[in-house]
Amino acid sequence: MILSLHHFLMLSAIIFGIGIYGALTRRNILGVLMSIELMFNAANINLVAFNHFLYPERVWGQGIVIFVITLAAAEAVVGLSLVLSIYRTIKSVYTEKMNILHG
Amino acid sequence: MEQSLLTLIFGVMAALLIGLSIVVVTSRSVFRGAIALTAALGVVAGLFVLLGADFVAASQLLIYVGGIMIIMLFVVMLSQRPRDHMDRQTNEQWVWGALFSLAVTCALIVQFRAVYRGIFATLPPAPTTASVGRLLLGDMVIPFEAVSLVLLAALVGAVYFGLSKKERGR
Amino acid sequence: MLELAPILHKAFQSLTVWVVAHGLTPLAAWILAKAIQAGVIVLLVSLVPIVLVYAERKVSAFMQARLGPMNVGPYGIFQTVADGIKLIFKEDIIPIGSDRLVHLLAPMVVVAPVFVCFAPVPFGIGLVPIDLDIGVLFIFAVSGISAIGILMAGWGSGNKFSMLGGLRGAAQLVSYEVPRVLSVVPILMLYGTQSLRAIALAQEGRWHGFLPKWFIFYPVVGQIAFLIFLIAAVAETNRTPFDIPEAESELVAGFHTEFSGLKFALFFLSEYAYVFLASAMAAVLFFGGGDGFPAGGLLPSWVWFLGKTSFMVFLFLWFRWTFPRLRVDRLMHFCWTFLLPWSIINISLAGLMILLRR
Amino acid sequence: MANEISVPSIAPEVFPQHAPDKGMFISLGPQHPSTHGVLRVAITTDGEVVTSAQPDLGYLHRATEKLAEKRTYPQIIVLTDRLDYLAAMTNNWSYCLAVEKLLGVAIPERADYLRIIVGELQRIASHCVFLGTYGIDIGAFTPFLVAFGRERERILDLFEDICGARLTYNYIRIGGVMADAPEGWDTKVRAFVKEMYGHIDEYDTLLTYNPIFMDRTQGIGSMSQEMAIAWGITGPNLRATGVKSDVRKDDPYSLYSRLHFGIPVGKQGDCWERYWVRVQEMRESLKLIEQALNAMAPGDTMGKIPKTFRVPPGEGYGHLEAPRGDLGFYIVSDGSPSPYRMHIRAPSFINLQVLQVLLKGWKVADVIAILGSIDIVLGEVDR
Repeated sequence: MILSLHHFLMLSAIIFGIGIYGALTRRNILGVLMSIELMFNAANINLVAFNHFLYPERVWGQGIVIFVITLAAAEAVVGLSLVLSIYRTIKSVYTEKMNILHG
Repeated sequence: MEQSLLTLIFGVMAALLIGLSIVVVTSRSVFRGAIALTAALGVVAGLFVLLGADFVAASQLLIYVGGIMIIMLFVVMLSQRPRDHMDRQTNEQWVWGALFSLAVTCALIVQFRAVYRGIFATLPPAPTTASVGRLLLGDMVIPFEAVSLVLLAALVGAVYFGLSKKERGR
Repeated sequence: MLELAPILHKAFQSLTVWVVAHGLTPLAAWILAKAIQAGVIVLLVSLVPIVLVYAERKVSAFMQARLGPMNVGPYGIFQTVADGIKLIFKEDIIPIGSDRLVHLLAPMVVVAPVFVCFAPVPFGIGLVPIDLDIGVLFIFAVSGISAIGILMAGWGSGNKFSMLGGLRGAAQLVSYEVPRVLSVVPILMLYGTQSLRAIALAQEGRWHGFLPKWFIFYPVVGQIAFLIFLIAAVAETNRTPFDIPEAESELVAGFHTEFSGLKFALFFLSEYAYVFLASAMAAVLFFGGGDGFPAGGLLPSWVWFLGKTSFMVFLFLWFRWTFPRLRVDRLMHFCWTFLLPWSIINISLAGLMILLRR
Repeated sequence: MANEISVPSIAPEVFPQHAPDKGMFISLGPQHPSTHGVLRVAITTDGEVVTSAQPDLGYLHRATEKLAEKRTYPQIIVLTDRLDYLAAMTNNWSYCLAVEKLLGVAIPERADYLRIIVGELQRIASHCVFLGTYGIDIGAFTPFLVAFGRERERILDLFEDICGARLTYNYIRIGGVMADAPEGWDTKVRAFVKEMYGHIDEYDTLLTYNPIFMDRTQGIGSMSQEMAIAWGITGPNLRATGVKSDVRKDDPYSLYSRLHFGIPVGKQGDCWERYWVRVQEMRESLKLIEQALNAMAPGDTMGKIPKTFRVPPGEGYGHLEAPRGDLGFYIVSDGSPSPYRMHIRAPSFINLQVLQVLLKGWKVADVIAILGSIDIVLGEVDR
């Protein structure tokens, strides 16, 4: 068996599905954030795989992945500082407790 | 021989990645989940190497594993106590969530199998650092600058949210 | 004059011949050769700490008006071996309140990346295990994984001192990673490559027939980069004056308080292996790797490389036994308000230099 | 939960229940590398900032004061050796001062000079230990082995020559000293004093003016004069706040009124000044030793004291400037061979009290710096 594009795509689909499951069902807001990271990575695998198999002479896919990683970093930093801020106010990291709009 | 070796490596990495991802979304201890996610991101970096994207793989390790995940673990450590994993970690809609994600996965797989079946690599993997660099500062220079602005905004925002109320007043 | 590269090349050729004669492909021979190289590196990196610990003890002893280990073997040279044996036979303690799996995995996560980091390091001319195109970035990326291990150790021990140590350690590693990477950027800009082998090769030659073209002798840019790299590297290895995560007098032993026996030995090994790695990187990036000075031909390149690395290791030891410890907030302050701006200024200077040269 | 330790309700301030809204609770000690013995400090922190600190004592309690009631007066000197084990000479001396006051005996001049010499040597040795351990607290390991392993050893050698012991001397006796200095001892001391000036300069380069050290200690743990006096602080800790107070000047005992020496004082009483005052004191002590050596004439070293004696009923208080402050012995005699009651005013014990207010608002790393700069010896704190 020789590796082809759809192997990678299937893997990324599975990871994406797991990520959706986590994002929908985790009670802990950190778990939700981590699931979102999983979904980002599924997309990244797709981008690099398309780049490698369909347009190997150019690197646009990889360039976009760099952007995704950078934005994920920005997202994580802001998200996590929000989580800490919320944790300080309501002393909990569970999403169902986060039902007030002001701290 | 070389091809089957690569397939074997891919198989191992795929199994690892799926297993680690399941740990991420099901583990009772958030810290263990975060560790599993870190390992999963490392495996993704391995997949990037397999796909000939060496620079991206190194960036993945440097930024994701060495940066984002450390901050993530940091927050986990600040907001949890070691005994918190006694709590239930999924909410009551987990059945619907599982069904929905299964549906999405199946749809994606069916679609991918239909459209992208049997496409093989035409060029062997080659070092990409130089070309990625040219791309980022050439064709993609505007998004590149935009992203740097986003990062700055994120930095300011993170510092603001990180301050306690008392310090914000000052 | 005993260059190892030609010998190894011949050995590899005969290995290929032998493997192909047994009905296997050249790829199998290549894999076999790389496996042997990996084994040699793992062995070397595991043994180097033994030497370094002995060196540290002796150097510190001479700095402190005492003798150091003298009893086990002549001049105590087997003291570290004896200590290693002692550590192996010590009881392995897992605290009650700990997260057992994380506690078990932490030392491995800390130590495993070090071995991988040595893959692209040229141990002399032609002595590169794997000449990676992204060599420098690879080392930074992989060595960053160790911070995860430190956090795991801090969390998994179920101890407040460990937790504080782990948090401090991770914060410090992440912060100092930034100036450490940025301090190397001028080198990558000037030589236009990330491969450590190519960087070492590019530093061969002499200015005015005398001064070696090592990066550290580049006016201004080289010295600033070296200083920032050195400071950040000391911080990355968690040694005094930056040993906040394991600050003995404050946090008992920080993140490895609760580790005993072989697990503790692994932490110890990783610390010294990182010292060796940082020294080897400095030798390659700033001192021309295997390039000999003043007389290149007298000694083989790997001896030059090891000599420069030893000099850097000595600098590390010297730092440790001379300075008090910084306070944790001052440490961060120093990193973000001094090292980071200067490394960015240094990058601009390097850019200016390249522009002027055109 | 099964693994939680049941919390005694006797002393809630040193065993606070874990309360997340009160921040993190850290039990610093009793087994901790920087508590200089077996002190426990119960610290509550908000992040890294200390919100409350409570020293918890008694781990080294040996009931010295009670034991003294069952021993004859000369036997008690041995007990005093074990109080501040880094400065046993001054402990002996202070106790003997109290008993001598009760007895009303005169001390031969040579014995007094010998007491001053060993007392000041003891001060230097004690400050050497402080300097070294304080360096370790701050993270500098080398000064410890220089001050502790080199200079202090020399002083202990001198003590060994004069009394045969290196840590618990039992040298200063009621009415004088145990024995005269051996032949050539004073030349050895002179040589040491001459060398020591240079060594103290070396400490200055190693630690005192090291930028990182100054950064860690300057402006940290400042104490005002009022606060220091209110808490009864004595010794270098008080002088660092700028109060020119020294028992050797205020209430001269022995022959200190004949000797000339300065009292180094600080300005703001921070950690660095507490440290600096001690380094300066070492220089003053060297001057004192030189003067005493020059003034010392041959003669008796023991007053006219019988082998066994009864102390007349009454009360006696003797105090002196020990390395850690004003060390006093209060003795009540009922005329029997052993005291009715003995109380020790231990400077470490009293200086330690201020920690509960001094530590508040500083970072955990500063706790170590402040604790070290107060310079306590647990043998004296717990007695």
